Amino acid sequence: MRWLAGAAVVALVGLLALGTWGLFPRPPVPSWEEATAAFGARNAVAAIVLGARLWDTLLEVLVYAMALVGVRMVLRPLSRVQPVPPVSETPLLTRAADILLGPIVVFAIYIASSGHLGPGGGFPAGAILGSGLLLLALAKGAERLAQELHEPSLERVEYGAIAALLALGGLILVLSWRGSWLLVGANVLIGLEVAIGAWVVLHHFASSRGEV
Amino acid sequence: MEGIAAAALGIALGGSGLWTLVRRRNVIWKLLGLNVAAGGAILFLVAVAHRPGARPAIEGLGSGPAADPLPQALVLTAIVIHFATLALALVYVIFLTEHRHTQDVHKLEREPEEP
Amino acid sequence: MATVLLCALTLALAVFALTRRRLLWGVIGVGAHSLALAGVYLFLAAPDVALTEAAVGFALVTFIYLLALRRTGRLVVAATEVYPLLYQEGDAVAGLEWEILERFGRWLHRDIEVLWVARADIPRLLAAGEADLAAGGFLPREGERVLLSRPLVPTRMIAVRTGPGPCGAVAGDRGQDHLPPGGPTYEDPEELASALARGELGGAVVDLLRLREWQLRDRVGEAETAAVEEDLAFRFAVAPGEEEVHQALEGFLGELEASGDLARVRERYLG
Amino acid sequence: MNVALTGVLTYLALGVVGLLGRGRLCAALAILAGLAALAAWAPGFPERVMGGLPWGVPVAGDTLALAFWALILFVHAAVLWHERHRTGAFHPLLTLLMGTCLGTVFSRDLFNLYVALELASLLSFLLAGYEGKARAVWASLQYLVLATVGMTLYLFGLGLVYGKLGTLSISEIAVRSPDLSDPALAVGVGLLLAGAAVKGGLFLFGLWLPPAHGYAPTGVSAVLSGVVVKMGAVALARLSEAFPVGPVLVALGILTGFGGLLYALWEQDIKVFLAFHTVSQLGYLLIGFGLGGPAALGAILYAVAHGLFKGLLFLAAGTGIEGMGVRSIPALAGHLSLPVVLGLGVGTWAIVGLPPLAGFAAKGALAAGVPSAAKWVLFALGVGTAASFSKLIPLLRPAGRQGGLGGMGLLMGAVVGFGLWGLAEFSGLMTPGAWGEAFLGAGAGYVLYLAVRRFHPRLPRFTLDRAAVATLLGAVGLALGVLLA
Repeated sequence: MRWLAGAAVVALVGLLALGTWGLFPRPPVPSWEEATAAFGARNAVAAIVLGARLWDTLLEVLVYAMALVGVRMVLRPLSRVQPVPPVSETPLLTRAADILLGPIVVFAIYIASSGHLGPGGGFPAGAILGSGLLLLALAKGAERLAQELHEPSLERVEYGAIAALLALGGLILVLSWRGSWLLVGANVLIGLEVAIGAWVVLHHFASSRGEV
Repeated sequence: MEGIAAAALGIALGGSGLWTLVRRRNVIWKLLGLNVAAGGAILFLVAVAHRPGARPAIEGLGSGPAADPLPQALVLTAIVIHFATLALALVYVIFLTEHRHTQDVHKLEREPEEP
Repeated sequence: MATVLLCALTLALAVFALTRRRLLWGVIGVGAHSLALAGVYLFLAAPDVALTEAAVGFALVTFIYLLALRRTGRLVVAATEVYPLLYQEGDAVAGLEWEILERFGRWLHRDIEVLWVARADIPRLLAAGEADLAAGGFLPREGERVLLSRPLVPTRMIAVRTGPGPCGAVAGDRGQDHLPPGGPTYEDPEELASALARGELGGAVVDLLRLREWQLRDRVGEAETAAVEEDLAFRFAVAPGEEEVHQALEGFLGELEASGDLARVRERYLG
Repeated sequence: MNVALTGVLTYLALGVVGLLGRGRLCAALAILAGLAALAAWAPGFPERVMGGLPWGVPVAGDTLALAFWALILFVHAAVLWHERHRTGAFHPLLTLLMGTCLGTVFSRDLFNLYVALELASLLSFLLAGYEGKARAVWASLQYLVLATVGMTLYLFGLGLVYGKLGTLSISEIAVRSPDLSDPALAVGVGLLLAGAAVKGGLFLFGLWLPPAHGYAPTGVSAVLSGVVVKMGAVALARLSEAFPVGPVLVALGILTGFGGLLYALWEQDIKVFLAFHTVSQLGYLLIGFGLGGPAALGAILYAVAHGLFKGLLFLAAGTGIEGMGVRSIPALAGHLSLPVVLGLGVGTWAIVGLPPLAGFAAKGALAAGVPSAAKWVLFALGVGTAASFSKLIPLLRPAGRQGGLGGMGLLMGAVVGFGLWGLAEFSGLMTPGAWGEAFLGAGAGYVLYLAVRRFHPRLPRFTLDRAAVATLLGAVGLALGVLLA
């Protein structure tokens, strides 16, 4: 078994190296500026993710949302009844979280809304916002934060964001609407969805823990 | 040069991750190995998109030839999909640890007591 | 060139992470690897990918791994063998302490993994976070910073005399403190026992349980216990940073003692 | 294109809205919307690039898409009816899954296929683990690990293929008639095939499939085996349209067909048995898709027919298990109610390929399109099918008539209707030769069953480690196969 596994991995790496050998040097990239401008973007990656291949992105957002459904479905019954105390009560962490949260939110909004112009986009924005929420949760205690962020309404916002994204997909893909406001809208919706999702995952992972 | 180095790194990461996957017995170790392997595959795609001396595919950012934007866009999708799968897998690991009290693949593979 | 160096660093971090024994270090290593990977993307003219990798691949993935570990992580126990507290039976582990550890693991919803190591290595493993607990024939010495659980099995250090010659002890063991100057030390209790059996030594400073084990297996013949050195007890030792585990262990052992299970287990193994 | 896309988007949106409440109503509305969309684009539509050039996703409404849309909507309706008592997230998730499948079958883009397959499998495993049993969750986890291996392989392959050809569109690749003697392309195509094979649950690649399908809730098993597994086969079919890998696909099909049968022959857990059988039936599809032309059309028909009768069999078996509380075939014998027995009987009759039901028509259509050497392989597979299904004969003795048919009635009607339509459509089926061959195969299968039932060989169990190594070795084998072929 050990030899077989080793042989499989080595053979795979060898084949990949053999294949890669034929790829270089790389041919030049065809020009893309016109196509990008047609979508109202300057960042070609954003034009693809939110425009030409919005269909892939919609499916990907659904993958993400379904993973969240799974997290909720499996972890909710496992959640402990007793509240989980904050990791640390030190005022320093609380202060730091309070001070940092503002810039984090601003940065996330900036990244989401300018993703079609420069590097950025909804996914990193949402992930950054979600991580900021985790920071806050560490300082304040996950349960207290969870009470402040009412989960059922979060869930409604999340599904609403996905439905809106699907509608936006209809506008862009079926009716061929173009314009930078569509891209900003898509990025903000994706960012919202991802941030809520990141928070849900982290919160459920953190609060449904065992005795230690 | 950079492209070849990155492609080689991607392949090496793929190999070491898959090796971890097949050799470790703990499920979380396996997932870590997969994490590294998937990262290698993603890096490989970005390496394919790269051109020597290329600038990012953003209009008005630098001059000269740009990198191919399509694989980069695909990679964004792949990263998120991988994260979602991983989160779900870890949730299942938590569930199994709770119900079967182990993360060892060999122990998990024995039939559970419950029907 | 910078790209190539960064690639090498990324690979080194990945290999470092995947070859650790402790999962926590693996997760931290993979996190660092992801961050380096984001740097590689930046050099490959893919700023979007770099940003996403840093935010999702590094931050979120590391967070959920750490949270999952906190939820499910295994307890690593560094131990030396001593019958009947903790010993190997074929591939499996058995003994009084093992029975308690197994129940503790179930109570915590954690897997228990035993690392069999030399006595002298245990403090280093605990301090480096490579192990959470120490068990088996581990009797902490002065100056070793560990959190001790309540006593499980009383014992004492004794000096055994079998004939003329120097007195030996296990390296790093409590017995070393009572060794006359110049006495040889051995990595492994087994080596000490063989040296004693070969007649290289005239005696040893060990704990009572070890002596009983040797006598049961006929490793020492005509032994005189020369002097009672010190009264002690076998107990679990928790790594200095793991207050949570220590509290949980104390709570668990308290429950076990109150329900009488601890006494029953002790009865079964020690008679 | 626009109508079909709107249909899929509506389906998905109704699934998401259903998660907030009224899941069953949303599912019913989604089916209606899907039917309306299907009726609107019915004869098919030519390939169009969704999202526009140069980066858009090409889609086309070809025969394959048309047939699968009909199958998906029908099976969804039957399962919705059968599982109408379920509340919560069940029906919305099912709606999303079916919507994803609708989107998968018209996609003609390598990366889009991968994303769609990923979503479909994630949803199927949420549904499989829906009841929260440790065994189903372990099966799902195994699957997730193997699927991620498949995804990694697929992405490496995608990098190689895209790096070489600079496009992901299946039609465009086909137009360029790629040369597979180039190692970069050959390895890339091999890895793409391996990734799709993992998703499709082929033998040696998808050993996650039998436990995962076997331990899922009743309606979910029916949908998974009937529809979702075939998405992997669809992806393989698309790959074979793009690259000249027909022979590799046929070899894979033969391996899958006989490998699945080998395990099905002695399996005693009824649902795991049916799941292994699904693996073996994928062999038919791959052989058909690999040979192409009329055989591919036969494979599409067989996919639809199999979706109907395997769905029926799973619904019947699941209803029987729920009523009895046991899963093994001998323990179930003589305790099943009349509707269950009827469902099992019709399903078995159809899957063995006896006239005049759907299996006969579809197998006939497939056999008509293949060369004579392949006919013998198909005949042998049919004999094996009959042999393994002979195990179910003791179950066909009803012990009462309580309970209704539920969704089984719908599927039963479809199995009969499809069969009669096939008899009318394909003139070659109304001959004594064809009928005789069908009964001869079934008889030979029964004799084979009598011969082998006393043996209890210890087949190797596929643990997670073994399955992972098998997948990696399979990928290496496929890459080498494409390289050397």
